[in-house]
Amino acid sequence: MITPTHYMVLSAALFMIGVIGVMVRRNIIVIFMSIELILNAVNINLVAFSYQLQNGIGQVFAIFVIAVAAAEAAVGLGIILAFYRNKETINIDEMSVMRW
Amino acid sequence: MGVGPHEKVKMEATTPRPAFDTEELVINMGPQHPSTHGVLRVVLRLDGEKVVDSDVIIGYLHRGIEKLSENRNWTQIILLTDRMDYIAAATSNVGYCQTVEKLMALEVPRRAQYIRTALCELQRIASHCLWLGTHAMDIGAMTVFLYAFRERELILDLFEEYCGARLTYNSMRIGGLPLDIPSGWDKKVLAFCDIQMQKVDEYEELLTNNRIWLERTRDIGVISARDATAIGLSGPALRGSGVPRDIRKDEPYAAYSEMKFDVPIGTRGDTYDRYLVRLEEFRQSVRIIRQAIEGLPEGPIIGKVPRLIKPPAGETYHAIESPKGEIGFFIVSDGKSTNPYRFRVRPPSFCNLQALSRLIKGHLVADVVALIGSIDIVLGEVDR
Amino acid sequence: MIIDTYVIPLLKILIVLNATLVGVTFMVLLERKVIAWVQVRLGPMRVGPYGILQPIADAVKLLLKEDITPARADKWVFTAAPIIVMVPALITFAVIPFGPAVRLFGRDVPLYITDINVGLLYIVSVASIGVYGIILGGWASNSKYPLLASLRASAQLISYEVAVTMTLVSLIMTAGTLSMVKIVESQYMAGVWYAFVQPVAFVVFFIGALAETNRAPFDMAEAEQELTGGFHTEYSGMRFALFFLAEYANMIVISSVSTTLFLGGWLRPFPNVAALSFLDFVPAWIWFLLKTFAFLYVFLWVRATLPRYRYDQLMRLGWKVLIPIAIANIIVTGIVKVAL
Amino acid sequence: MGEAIAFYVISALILGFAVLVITTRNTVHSVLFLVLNFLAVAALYVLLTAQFLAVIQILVYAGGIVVLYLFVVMLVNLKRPPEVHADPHRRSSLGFSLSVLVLAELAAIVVYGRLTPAPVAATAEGTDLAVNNVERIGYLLYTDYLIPFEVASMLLLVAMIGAIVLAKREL
Repeated sequence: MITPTHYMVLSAALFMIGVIGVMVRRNIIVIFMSIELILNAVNINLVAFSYQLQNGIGQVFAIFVIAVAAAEAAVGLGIILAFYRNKETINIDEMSVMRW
Repeated sequence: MGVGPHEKVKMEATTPRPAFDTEELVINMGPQHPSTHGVLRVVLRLDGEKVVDSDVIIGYLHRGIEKLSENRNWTQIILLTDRMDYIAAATSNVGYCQTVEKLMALEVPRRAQYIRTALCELQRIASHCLWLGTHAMDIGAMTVFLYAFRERELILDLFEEYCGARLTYNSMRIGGLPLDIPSGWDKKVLAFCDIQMQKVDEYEELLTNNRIWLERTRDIGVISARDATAIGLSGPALRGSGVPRDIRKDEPYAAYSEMKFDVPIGTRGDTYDRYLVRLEEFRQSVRIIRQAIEGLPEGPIIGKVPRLIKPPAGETYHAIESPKGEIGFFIVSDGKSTNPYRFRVRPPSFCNLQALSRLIKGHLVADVVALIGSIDIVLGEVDR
Repeated sequence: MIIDTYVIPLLKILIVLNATLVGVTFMVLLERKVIAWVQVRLGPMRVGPYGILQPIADAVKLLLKEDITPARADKWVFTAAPIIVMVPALITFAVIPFGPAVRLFGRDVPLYITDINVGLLYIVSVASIGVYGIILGGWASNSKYPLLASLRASAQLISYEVAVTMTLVSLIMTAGTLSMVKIVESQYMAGVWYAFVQPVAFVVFFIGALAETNRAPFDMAEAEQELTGGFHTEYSGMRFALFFLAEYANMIVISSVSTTLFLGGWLRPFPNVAALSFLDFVPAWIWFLLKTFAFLYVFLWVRATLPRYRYDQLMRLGWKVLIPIAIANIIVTGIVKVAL
Repeated sequence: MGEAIAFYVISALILGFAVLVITTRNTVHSVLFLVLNFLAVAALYVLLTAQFLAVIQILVYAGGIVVLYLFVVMLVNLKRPPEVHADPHRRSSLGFSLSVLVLAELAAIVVYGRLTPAPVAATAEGTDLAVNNVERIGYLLYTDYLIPFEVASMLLLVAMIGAIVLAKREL
């Protein structure tokens, strides 16, 4: 029997993998992808509870999360491209100055 | 004084890099590429898909025809001229023979002049068929390619019947022609003229008002009349820019002075205008062929030519209008030997190719192939 | 019980997959033949009567060819790319209804693998995966022309997906369901094919479909005259064949989808006119195949007739013409729906 | 039983691909694993009878957002690998331990949650949310959550304009 707890453990594990990615990797694209993993972990939780409670609200919020993720990816990747054009690097450690 | 490597380095160092700099992509198009019409090599520097700069590299088909000619006797050279513009070999033959005739002040019989005119115009149609087919193919209209080749095949058949060869004819002799036309040949040529007139309408139906064709060719590779003249363009590429220069009209040779025909010119100088000019030339060529065949005079086909051709000492330049433009021969004879002292060709493809770099600048990769097609080159003639 | 839940679906999957693969290979032959006829040629004539066995010869040739991986290619991605292209094209058939339920051996067997409540979205989403194969194929080859081509292809696919999905939205508004089977049924209820109810959506969908399948006049991703073959330049042998087959499989998918959505799927013409009921002697799935075939023929016809668009013109057409039209169509559909 | 097998297989895939995403050196491979991870998550949604969300996950995430990533990775044609220049002041171990701390916190919540029983038992088979999934979600989106929905659309519009402004060289 699969209970919501199972889904929560899965979600927590995925969340942690995402956090480790953000903390440890220096490639900013990989960091962005780790953030996507974190958002997915949240979505799994939302949908699991939606299933548990037989209530569509969780899924609705998951859709909002996806919309936010899309916006985040678009702007974030735009910033990465602009940064790369100037510095020719995507190493986050070199992004220490807040100006070009 | 040229800029040496040392100065070049300094220049690059002082030029500030633009704030937003993306990497440029260098693409080597050719010499093995489906749309460079042979072994042309174009090195493109691209920004995205936009051509920033280009370098046209030729010479992959160089056979040294000019130098070879200085070691062949005057008749043998005709055979070499076949190998230059192999799409319209008879035109090169005529150009060379007329140059030598001019050097020797030979009189060519009228019948030979008329047949030469008809053959030249047949070659023009054949060459334009090949141009239209490949040009349309480059832009993606694959059916036009086969339609145009279908008609070119008919012309090759006519040539085969006339001289036995389909590509390199060796069909002229200094002072006239080696062969008279076979019986019934003239009827076949006239029948072909009727077919060709219909087929030109068919090509136009597929392309001229086609929206995509218009978008792909209008305002692509515009060259003004002034620039075109300055670069030395000739033929349809020049006339597309609106310069009414046609050697057949301006300095008539063969029987052109007795023919009625118009010289179509463009207005904008873009790829579409060059296309329209060539399509109209199909019709004008058919008109000339009809006049030449219907008005074919009787008489000998070769003038009084000495057994040993040895032009007097002197030099001459003579140009005729090949399908691609002005093909000129500059020949120096020392009057003593049986081969030319100096032999030099002004090939239209080579001169027209000079415009390519200028034309493709700022256009996209897809336009590069359209423009290579639009100026209509034959690498055999460019590299000689 | 076991027969109903496992055996019959598996059999159906087997039949559909095989029929698709055979159909795809013969599609290649059909294309060569149709274009040959347009161009006053004969097309393949040597293998079998009228060249009918040509696909088999092609398959044997491609299988026996050396499978080259360029030295500096990314081997794993290079190998995966053709598979990524092929799989979405095939699994789309899971939701395409070929016909209504028929009685076979005393059982009601529906002529579709499954009917899910998000069928149409499933097709759109699965199709959006296929673009990875093209991007990765071009990237992994480590060659300039394929890279350019794959950038072109992906930009093209993403842009036209928007237009196509927008037309589907107006269609969903008309049909009121996302299930492929119910869309056909609602056309039966309405007594008219949706091509007549949504003509604008139909035209935009068709143009978008041409672009999404990378077919002429939008085939710049594999423009052999410009990019020497496009994203599959470096591929050979069976991996190239997979790219090739996927293109034709996608054509069949798009044709089947447009048949289902706009031409009434398995319904005969004028499904509600009793006077035409003599047409019912033709089985429903034959009608479906006929309509799909007609679509495929138009694909080939267009390819033989039209020149190719340029990359920027294609993007302009997609973003500035098709998407606004599709959105306007949604608004008009909404207004009409509310007004009625 | 079948559900359990499916859950464990899909979970293993999700976690496995997630680990590969953050450990692979080659960024393109990383992006590929991210796609596979998203597809596995979509499969999990199907298991949870959220078909609409599963399809949206594939369509928007796997088919849309990750294509953007791939684009950027391909455009950012790296001359030097980003991981080479490490900041000496950077403490990766600190990041790692922080992550572990977060996991511990989450685990604590889960364990605590385990002690209190779930309010409603899962009875999804044949319920309205499973069968009319699209209708139910659509109804919620356009009634109770209309304003958040419109805000989300505004957000996307702003993001679109922002992305164009950032990526375009000259306006």
